[in-house]
Amino acid sequence: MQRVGVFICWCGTNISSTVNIEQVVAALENIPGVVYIKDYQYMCSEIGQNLVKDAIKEQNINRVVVASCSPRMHEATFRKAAAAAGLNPYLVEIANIREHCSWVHKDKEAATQKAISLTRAAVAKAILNEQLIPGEVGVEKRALVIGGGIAGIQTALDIAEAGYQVDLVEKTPSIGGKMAQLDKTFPTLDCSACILTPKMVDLALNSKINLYSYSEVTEVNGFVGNFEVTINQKARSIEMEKCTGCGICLAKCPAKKALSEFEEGLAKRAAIYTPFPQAVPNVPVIDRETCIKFVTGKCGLCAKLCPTGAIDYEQKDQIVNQKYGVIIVATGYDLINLDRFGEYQYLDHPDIITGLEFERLVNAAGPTGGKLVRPSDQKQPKKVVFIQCVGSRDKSERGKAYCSKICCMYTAKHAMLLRDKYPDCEAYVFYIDVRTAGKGFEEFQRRAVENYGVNYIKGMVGKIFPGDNQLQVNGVDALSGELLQLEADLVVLAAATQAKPEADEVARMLSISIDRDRFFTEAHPKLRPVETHCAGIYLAGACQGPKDIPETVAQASAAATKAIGVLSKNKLVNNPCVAKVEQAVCSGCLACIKICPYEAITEQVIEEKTRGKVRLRRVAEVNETLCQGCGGCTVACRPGAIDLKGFSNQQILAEVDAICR
Amino acid sequence: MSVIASDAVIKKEAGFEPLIVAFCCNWCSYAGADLAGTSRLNYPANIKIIRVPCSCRVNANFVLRAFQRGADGVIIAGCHPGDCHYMTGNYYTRRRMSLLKNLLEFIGIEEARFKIDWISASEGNKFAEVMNDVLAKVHQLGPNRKLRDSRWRR
Amino acid sequence: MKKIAKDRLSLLWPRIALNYQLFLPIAEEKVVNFSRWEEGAEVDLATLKTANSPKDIIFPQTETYLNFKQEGKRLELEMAGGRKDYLVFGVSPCDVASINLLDKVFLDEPVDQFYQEGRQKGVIIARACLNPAETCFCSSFKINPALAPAGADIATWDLGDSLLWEAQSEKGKELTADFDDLLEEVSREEQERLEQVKTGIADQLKDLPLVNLDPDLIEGGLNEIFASEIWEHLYRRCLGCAMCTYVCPTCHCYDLKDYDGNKCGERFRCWDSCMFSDFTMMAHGNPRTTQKERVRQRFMHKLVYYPNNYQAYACVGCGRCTEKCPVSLDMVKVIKKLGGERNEL
Amino acid sequence: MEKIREEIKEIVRQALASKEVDLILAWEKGQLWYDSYPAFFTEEQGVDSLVWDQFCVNNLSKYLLDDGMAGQKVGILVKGCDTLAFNQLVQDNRIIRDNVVLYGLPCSGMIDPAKVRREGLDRGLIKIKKTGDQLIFVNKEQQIKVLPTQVYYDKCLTCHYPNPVIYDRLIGEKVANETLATHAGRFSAVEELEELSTKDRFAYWDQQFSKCIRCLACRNICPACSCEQCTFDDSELEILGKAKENSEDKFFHLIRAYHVAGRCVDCGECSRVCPQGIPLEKLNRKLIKDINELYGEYQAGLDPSIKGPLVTYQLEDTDTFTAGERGRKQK
Repeated sequence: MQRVGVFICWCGTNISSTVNIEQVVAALENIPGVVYIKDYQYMCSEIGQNLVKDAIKEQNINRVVVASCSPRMHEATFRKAAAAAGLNPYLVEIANIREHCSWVHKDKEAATQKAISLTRAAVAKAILNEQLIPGEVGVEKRALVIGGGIAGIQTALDIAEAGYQVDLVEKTPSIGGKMAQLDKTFPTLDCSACILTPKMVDLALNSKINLYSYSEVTEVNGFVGNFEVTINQKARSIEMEKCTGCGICLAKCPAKKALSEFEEGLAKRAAIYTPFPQAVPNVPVIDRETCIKFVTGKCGLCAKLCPTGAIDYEQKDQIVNQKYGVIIVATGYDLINLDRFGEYQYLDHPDIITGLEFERLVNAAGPTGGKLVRPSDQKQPKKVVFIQCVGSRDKSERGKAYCSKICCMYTAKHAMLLRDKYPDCEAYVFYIDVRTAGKGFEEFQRRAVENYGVNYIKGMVGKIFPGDNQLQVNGVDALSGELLQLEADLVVLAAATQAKPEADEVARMLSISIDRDRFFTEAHPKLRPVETHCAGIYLAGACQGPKDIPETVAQASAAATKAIGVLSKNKLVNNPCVAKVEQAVCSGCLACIKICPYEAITEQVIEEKTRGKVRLRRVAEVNETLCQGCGGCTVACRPGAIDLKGFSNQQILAEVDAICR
Repeated sequence: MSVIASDAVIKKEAGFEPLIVAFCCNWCSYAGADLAGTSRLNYPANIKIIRVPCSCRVNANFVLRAFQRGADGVIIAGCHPGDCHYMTGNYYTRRRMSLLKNLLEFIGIEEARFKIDWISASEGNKFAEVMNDVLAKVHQLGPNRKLRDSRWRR
Repeated sequence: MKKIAKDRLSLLWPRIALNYQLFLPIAEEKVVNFSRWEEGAEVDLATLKTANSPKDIIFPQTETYLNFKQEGKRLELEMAGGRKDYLVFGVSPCDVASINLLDKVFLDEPVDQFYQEGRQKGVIIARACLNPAETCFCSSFKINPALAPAGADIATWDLGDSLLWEAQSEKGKELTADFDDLLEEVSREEQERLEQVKTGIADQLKDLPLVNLDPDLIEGGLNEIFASEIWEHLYRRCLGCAMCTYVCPTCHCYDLKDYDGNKCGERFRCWDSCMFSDFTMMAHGNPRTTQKERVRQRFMHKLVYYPNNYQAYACVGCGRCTEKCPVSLDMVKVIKKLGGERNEL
Repeated sequence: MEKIREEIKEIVRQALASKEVDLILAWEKGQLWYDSYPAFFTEEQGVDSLVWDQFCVNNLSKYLLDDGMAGQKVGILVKGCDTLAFNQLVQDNRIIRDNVVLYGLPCSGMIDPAKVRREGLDRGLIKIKKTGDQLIFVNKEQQIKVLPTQVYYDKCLTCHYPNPVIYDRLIGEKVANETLATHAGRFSAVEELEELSTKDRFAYWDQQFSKCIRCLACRNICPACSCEQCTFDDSELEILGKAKENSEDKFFHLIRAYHVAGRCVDCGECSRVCPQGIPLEKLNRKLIKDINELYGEYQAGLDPSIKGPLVTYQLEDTDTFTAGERGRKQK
């Protein structure tokens, strides 16, 4: 006999101000099976949890229903409490009377009735709940980090530090990411490369870390503890082991027409190249599209010159299959394409550049050796206009509705650097708002204004007209309403950040979700910011949303910690809410096998005796460690031979009935 | 038929409070509903949510049972195609429920009573919008008598 | 004996409907069945063999036993019943005979209250069968299609432009008196025509393909028939559907179920079929585990068990199973296989 | 047909005598002119009663599920529509193809006794002859020429597969696919209903479903309804009650049709056996039509190696609830 105890949480006044708790209690008293009802201000508190535990022990209840916040919030809490009191945790059900009730309804009576209804449904379901015992599965003690920017580097280092094997997969020839391209970092103005490159070297030297540069993840199967991953190591055309990184080939390569990706197209590079001098690994790559040998079949100069014979034109892509316990996604971000922002003339004029290009132009290792000159005529500019929010906070289709978060600060940094190096050069910044939330950020920006004389203009630029020698920037000062015309030598656009174009593909491959801006979605915006909804897959850095470096590093370390948490276990418990087959009813049509995304269902031949005759019958069988509990098979199964534990046909029908009462 | 004749009368019935049963997938739409909650968006209390792991867990039986038990509208909400937590679940939902929806329409059930939509965890707004929209339409249609069990009282 | 002109039937129906729920053979989408008459209904008195027998008017497919109301954990019970007066017009002689067979079961001790009430509240007006179909074999069960068996309150004969009308019971007489203004006296000439028609039917019967069927010729007792080999061959094509039992005017098995209708509910009985695998399901399963046993049960019941109890076959030869069974596993086949057929002379 | 009948009998006799098969599923003639019903032949001597005429409408494939046949080699006579059903059962893993010998019979259509009666052709009927594209009904007094379209089952008039799509041995000549050229009208009845208002469509179906007596003949005859235990018979779940109640009737018919979606071979047996004349094929065809329009032409039972439309998907699949006007696919 099921004895249900119902625990109603007030959630302070979050629930109780809209839902009449007394009325709910009174209504529940009439529900058959409910033998104990208790309400309390904060059921999730220790006292509240004790109420549940005590009732299990003293009231002899064997089903627990908690009417409170979303099960996504505290289901685990109450399951744990029940387990502590000796009740199987899967005999607990949650009625969501906060997010789905008190917070969304204003009418007290209606909300109260709905709370009763939702709780009644939870009781109906709980009565049919069965004890579930999670299965166990081993953990592959190796982590995969996708992306070799600062996020990926930090994560890999932290996991390796904890003693676990890490494979880092980086798409480009070198790790380093966007941070390697930066000149100085705000708000301390320390040199980006100076703080990044030691980490890159650490990573390269770490025996626990295996770097797959110039490689891509192409397939991911499996589940937490046991991901099966396929990595494609693209043909570098160089034998990594033989290359000493002497650089002769780079210098002598006759094909020097390709634009350097690292220099944001502001310089040329050879067909055989390392993206930048401090690249890790310091092994070049042959760009087969521009290499004369590959295009015409003639040349082969690098092979002739290479002192160690490391050049291999025949090299093929290599497929690596590896198992991992956890995966950290750190694929980073991009700047938006500015082709739809015609008013800024970015595509048409060389002296209109992005913030990232500016970084290269002022970088001592950059194409100009750190001398700020106009790309058009190599002259030093006298007046530079910075335009913020190019595409950010822009609800139109071409832009992004969100704030890119880093632009206010880097623009202040750019202006400050400019004024510091070239005091005779004027700096103007057009902004919508200046957002400087962060430690030392406000002070930094104020310094730019107050100490460095950067002119901040609240307002947007309407259009830029390229003149003979200068750029005419037409804007509005929103404070005075005045129309402004500035003759600038150089314009720097703070282009919005955006998710990587391949984010969709990565999300699909990993079965994690992306939000409407195609950033990866965390499991909970506040409480589980580095986890995804897919157990064992974590997020680090700007692939989850715009971030500055310290935030990225913090998240990377957090993700690493989460990953270490999994790797440190010998066994993981499975979600026991998995499919099961009642073989006597199974017809063996195996529609379930056809639709199962996890290959968790297999075919089995059973012997069955009917009326003296033995017949062999084909039936389905579920591998509980592979099944993730989506329940798709249960619907493909017409007779209902395959059912989902924890969300059984009977349970859901009981909920429907109860809700309709 | 008597059922239809009475429909017009019922529409004018005072105080008609529609009951809408919404099946929401745990990972996107249920979370979207949670977000609607945390964002304090408003939608009517007539909508009651049943949590399922994935929209592909929703059996045609469940939908019809809800109608039999007097639900005036049924909603299935899942992750957007491509975003399924279980990779492919909602692709099956899409086919299955496309057919079911058409079949119900074919036997003369008003189209607006059965809504399927994709609502992600970040679309708290959309969740509230869809709920409000369905409710408004169902309100206009009046109570479901066509599929409701004549013996069921609410 | 009286008569009513066919063109006055349209006056008769609303008159009956004033005091009775009136059931008539009504065509809907090409299928003729006994349905509640409403103004404008397409009454079809020409179709003699309705798809379903009128059984479900007297013994409804679903019938409430008791209603319950729930308030909190309190349950209130209330017996159902209180059937309205009803009248079935146009019942064929075979179907009237079948009602007599149902009476034996339900009105025997212990009396089935609901059935009894249903019978008391009902008036049966028979319509002689002047055009038996090729699937008919009522004569094999000693039913004369030209006459209305006892049990019909009024007998009628269709003479083309009018229906001859004769009360056969007290209820019938009262009704006849009620409708006196619509009825007319029958002329001698019409009486004669009726006699001719009756003889005509007897002649027609001789030509029917199934006329030689005679269950009395079946040899052997219960045990022999039960053990007969014919079942092994017969059952295999059975689909296990309930069509034969549901269109059969004499099948009368039912199940009891509860329906929880929220705050209220009911216990009801509903037809059940021995053809179903879950028929008489008990804790250990169905006592008849194979379709062979189920098929045998049905025919044994009709031809052996029921006659042993009530001295009559539980079949009236209406031929519905013969016409409808999707695999032609019908009474005719069984009787023949059991030797119940006169050799043609 | 008589000639072929004798040929069939000879083949069946030989197959049984040579033990090529243990059992042959065919038809036998009953007491009435239209009465050709399924029969199981195990002995050579019994084959005399085997019949092949224009009333052999029953599809025999589902009998292959009979437990009694386990371990036996079974022969079966199959028409075009029957072979689709056979393939569907193979696809659903309910039959092992290699245990069955298929004797294919081209079929130009089967005669609906109800139509014969409606035309009054049954009175004193002695026999039915077929000459060219006409049927001749012979009774005591006269010979009446009739066009097949007047008396054939509706389902035969829209038949796509008069010839078996799979067989081990074909008996008789293949018939031209165009013999029953009206098959373009396969979905016309569905379209007619689609054109109605929601209200009228409901009125139509409400009336149809209310006729149902829940005898389950439609389910039990259906070759796509091959489950070990039907969900309607699941006494624990009890999704369908036993009461004769309008919503229960609708529930039954909707789920029945929905459960065979993507697997219904459109053999029309459900409608044929319905004692109440409920046009169940319209529900099935609505689903077939939608599947064809939304997810590409698909004929269940044509090729058992192809995945059915409800156990597969395409990334770019359309739906009926988010796109286009009233959620319909835009053409």
